[in-house]
Amino acid sequence: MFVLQLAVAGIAIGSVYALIALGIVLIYKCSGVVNFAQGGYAMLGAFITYGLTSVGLPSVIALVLAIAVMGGLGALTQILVLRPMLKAPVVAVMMATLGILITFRAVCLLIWGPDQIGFPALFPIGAIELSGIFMTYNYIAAFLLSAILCAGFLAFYHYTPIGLMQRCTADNTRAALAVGIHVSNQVTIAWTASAMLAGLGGALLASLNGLSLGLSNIGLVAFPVIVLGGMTSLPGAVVAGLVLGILQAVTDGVLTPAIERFLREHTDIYSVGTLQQVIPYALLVLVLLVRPQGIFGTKESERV
Amino acid sequence: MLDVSGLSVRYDSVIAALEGIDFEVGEGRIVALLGPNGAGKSTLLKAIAGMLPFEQGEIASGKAVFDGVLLNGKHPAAITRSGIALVQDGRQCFRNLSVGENLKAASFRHSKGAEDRLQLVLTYFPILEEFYARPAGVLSGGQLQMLVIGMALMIQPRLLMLDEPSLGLSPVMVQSVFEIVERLHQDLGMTVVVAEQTVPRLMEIADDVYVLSRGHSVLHAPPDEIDEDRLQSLYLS
Amino acid sequence: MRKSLVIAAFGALLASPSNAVSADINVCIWGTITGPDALVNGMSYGARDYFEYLNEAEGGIEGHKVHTVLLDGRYKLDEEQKNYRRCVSEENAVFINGWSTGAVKSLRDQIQSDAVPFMTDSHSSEVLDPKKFPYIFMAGPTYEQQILIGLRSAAKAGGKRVVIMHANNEYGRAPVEVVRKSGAIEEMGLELVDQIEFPFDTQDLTGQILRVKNIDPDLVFVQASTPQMLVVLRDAAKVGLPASLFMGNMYNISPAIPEQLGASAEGFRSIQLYADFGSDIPAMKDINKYGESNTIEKRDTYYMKGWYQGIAMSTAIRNAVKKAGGVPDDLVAFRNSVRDEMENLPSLDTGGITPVVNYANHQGPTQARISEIKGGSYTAVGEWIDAE
Amino acid sequence: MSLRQIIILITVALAVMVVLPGLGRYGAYIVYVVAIASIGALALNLLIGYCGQISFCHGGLLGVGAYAAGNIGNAGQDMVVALVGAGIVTAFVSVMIGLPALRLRGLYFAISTLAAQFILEYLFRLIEPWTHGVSGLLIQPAPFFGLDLSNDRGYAAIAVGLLVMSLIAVSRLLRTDLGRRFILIRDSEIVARGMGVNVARTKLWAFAISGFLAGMSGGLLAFTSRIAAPEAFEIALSVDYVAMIIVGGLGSLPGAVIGAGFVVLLPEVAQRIGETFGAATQTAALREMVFGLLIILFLIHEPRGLNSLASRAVRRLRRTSGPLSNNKRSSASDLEMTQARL
Repeated sequence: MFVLQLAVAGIAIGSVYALIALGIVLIYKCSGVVNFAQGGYAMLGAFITYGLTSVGLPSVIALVLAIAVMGGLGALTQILVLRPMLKAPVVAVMMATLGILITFRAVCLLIWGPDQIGFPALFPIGAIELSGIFMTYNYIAAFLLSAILCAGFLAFYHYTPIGLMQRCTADNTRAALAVGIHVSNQVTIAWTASAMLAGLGGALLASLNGLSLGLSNIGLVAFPVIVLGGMTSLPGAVVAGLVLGILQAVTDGVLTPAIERFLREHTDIYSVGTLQQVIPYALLVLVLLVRPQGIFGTKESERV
Repeated sequence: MLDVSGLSVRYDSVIAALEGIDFEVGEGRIVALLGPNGAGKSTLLKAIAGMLPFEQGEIASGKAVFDGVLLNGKHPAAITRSGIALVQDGRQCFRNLSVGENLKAASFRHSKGAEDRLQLVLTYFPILEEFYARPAGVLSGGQLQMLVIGMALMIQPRLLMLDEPSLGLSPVMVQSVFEIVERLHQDLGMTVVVAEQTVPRLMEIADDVYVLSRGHSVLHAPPDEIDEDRLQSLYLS
Repeated sequence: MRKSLVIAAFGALLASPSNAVSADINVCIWGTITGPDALVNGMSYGARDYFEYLNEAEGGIEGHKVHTVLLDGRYKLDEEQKNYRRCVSEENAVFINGWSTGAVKSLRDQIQSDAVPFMTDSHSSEVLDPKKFPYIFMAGPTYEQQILIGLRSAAKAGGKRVVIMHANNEYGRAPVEVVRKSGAIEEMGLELVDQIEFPFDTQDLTGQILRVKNIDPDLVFVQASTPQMLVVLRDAAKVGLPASLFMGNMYNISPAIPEQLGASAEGFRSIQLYADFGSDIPAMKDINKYGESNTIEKRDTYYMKGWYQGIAMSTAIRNAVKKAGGVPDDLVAFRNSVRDEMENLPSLDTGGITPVVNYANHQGPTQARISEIKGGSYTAVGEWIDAE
Repeated sequence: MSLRQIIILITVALAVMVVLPGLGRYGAYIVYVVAIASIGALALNLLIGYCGQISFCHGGLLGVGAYAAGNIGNAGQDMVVALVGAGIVTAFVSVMIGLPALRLRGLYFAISTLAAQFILEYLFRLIEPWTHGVSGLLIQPAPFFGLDLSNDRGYAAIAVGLLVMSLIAVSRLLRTDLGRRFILIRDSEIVARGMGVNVARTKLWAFAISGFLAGMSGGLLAFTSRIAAPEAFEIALSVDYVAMIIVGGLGSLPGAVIGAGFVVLLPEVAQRIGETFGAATQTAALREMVFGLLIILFLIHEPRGLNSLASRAVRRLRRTSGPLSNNKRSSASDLEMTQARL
């Protein structure tokens, strides 16, 4: 029962991880760029939603508008920052996305201040109790929305012409160019979609967890997710997101107390600290060493 | 039809890959572009197709004109749309996508009559129909070559450029590739440029031969004036 | 060449305007203006505003304008170290007011050797020692004392099993460890059934809260700042634990808690050391007067704390100026004299923000009371309890 | 680095030392903070800029150095012993972190260092006997070669001296076979392997040497701040260091110093400018924004970093001032030039 309750919490958070990670994978597949700013897009999406509700818009309209704004912003960053950096070394591109993250945080700090903000309720407040397991409407909504979005997005990616062009671009840039696909436009589309996913994920997360600048840290949590899933696998990101959400909840609720109980009985050590913060990364190292391409990823060969 | 004059290409702004190339392709002809490895054949084709900027290359001087339209500085997508298809070396296709999706992707920019062209491609290459729903990655080298030529046909080109199509293929496969080139030329009246290192079979079908060496154009002649020995001496010059 | 750029930049930095010269009395404050615990930064603004208020209402201290500098330590150790050096050697501050437990601990020896009076916003027992750290002053009971006050109230209410949750930083873990190892919990007849650490920049504590739920204790004392308390209470509500189970310390009296959590904050208790903003006390009149022509950044109990710290610091400075018959030219002598006067503050009237205090113990007020959220606002339950 | 350049470097360093007594404590503090960061940036540049191994755990490594130096110093050893000890310990940890690099490449390795960073942060908080957990390890001042230099000016002198030594040492190293092998691996591991380079061993050497320098830098940081605490070595610090070497110039020795100066001083300058008008929150936001935007702008417009910008400016000056100029050099040969200069 207890574990089930943990799993419910883990799945809710994990499904949001999946949304955020999807965006990172999408960009990486398409352009080989690792977007460290994804957490920043999530944070900004949540703040814009909040800002729009605070001027009086109903929360659903605010959310839709915010996602649209995020899409535009995603396209804009790709055009203004990433396009001119086509020939830059990988690490410079990584750093540029970190620069975007820093800038976004500063913008939010300037407009909304450093304090934690109560996020408007996107969903009704309250919970269903199912034989002792509490499921808040927030959890249910976040999970359902993430699930629908992930599924919808994957369907879009596999069954529409734009999806096909995205997959072509991700598969082989040279061939895509040769058949007349405007590759850099496809990359812009990937950034747009990715920023929209992040914005929505951010708003969902804020409705679960409240809103502050700390929300941007979700981007770092997403990295173990995408590596575990395989950098290039979208379904992998979804599965890994859920697994990681559950794993963190179980670490907090079961693993840490069990270890600490054991240590307190048998040694002088009293606490193992915040174990859940390293569990994803420890797992990441293990997976990388055993299967560098991730669980669902395909092997890439190094180009000479 | 295609008129390249005084074309020079640099990579990374410093390395000169082509110097002052003149290259002309008349409507309905098959032109052989010969030269040893590294002579600049691929670079010339890429320059025409607008692919250079994606490989740190740029046209330093000279121009390429197709049907009176300047190609310099145009995006590959636009050049493709104007009727030039380049089949790149290394059989560039989407290996994680199905054969059908590969062909579909190639017709995005030319959706009119795509169905008919697809039927045409499948008649030319029955093997593609057989593997239609399988990922392109499972195809053999020869089959892949069929696929990429098929993809090029989906673009509905008036000028088809093939970059070393025979590389790494068995002699039988090479034979059938050139048969197809000939059929395309005969059935559809397509203008074709084929870049190769040395292929006697190509000499039989070509109308015109250009030889490149170390980035320079060293010979332009009808095929009957060229034999193996002359080529060897040109390559070594 | 390589160095000249750096030197040029750094020359520009040194040449940038420093207003320290024109003022007679310099006071330097650093807090978390931006950073993870910015929610309680009212105390930095409060202290600065009190000195500004003195300048406006009384023309400064004994006719000398006070120049206050407010810096942002961002809750980052290196930033706070830098701020300290700027305060002590560049701004020539006669009194410094600094923020985090970690920074004050790392600076405690330097404060000693620099001989500069220092008001710490941290209430860690490890920086309070009139003998070892004669220049460091505090504004109330230590965190350890606050934990004991909280636990005692649980014992009185007939509770037995308690859990302590804390953040994974100096402020969070250290006081809890001191209390646990002291054995004071058992002396009260309580049992510490679990001690749970969580990340300071946490966004989600569902797992930890479920761990608490599994244990089913009589009280959960949380040693954290308001942003984390928001997470704790919110996640408690998610899994059906009442806010009345939880108790926080002095840094959890924030209007943000009832505002953001609404009904699920009802019954939450925390330790109150200073009067609420807007209480009916003499100091509030001064604050309102100051607020007429200035913005008051935060309207909460921490602003009151800052205001009170301003009163204490300025009184010591005033006494030192009076004694010397003017601002001494020698900064070292001035600082030492301020320190002495601080220690000898006779029953200081804090305008009702705290009971009357004296600073012989370097701690100021030692009284606290428990405040509970009732009907959306904090209400005092019970009388002032002396921490000792 | 030519003899002439070494002489210039030492002269500049001596000049800084001569100026030091005239600086306030705050000024001296700024000098040594920049110098210490420069040593750290140099270490990271060796790894990323010269050997091509992207690392996001440099902050954690500095932490290892800080704790190691603190513990050795607190045991009553001379600061020199502590710094060398810290270097050795950190080199060892760095090699451990580098082990996955034998199997992982590029991005995947970069992400594994991200993991290393978080694991180190966690360990700093956990291993109380060595780190004093969240409280941080308080560090007693230690003599330097028996001298008492435990004040801000003394630290500045030590830091600048060590920086000069590190610069010279690294520039010498890059001229050895090992140094050339680093660059080969950066340019292409496959080609390097084809040329008979033992890639695994060479990479581990890069991690060891980089780790040694990082350890010294962290050790100095510990002595100057008198504490080694986990919050000081978080991921944000790693990001700052990557920013330093990229802004300064990947694979450039002067770039490490310039980048460190830029990243350390820019927020401070922005802060001072902000203080003259804005409220504190706006100042802080503005300062972050300037930092973020400048990084992006630099990366777009000057991907080779400030060092390249500076050397081009110098060349332009020379060109206008005398016949020594070489007009034929196109801007494209900058990269070769910077490499030739080293």
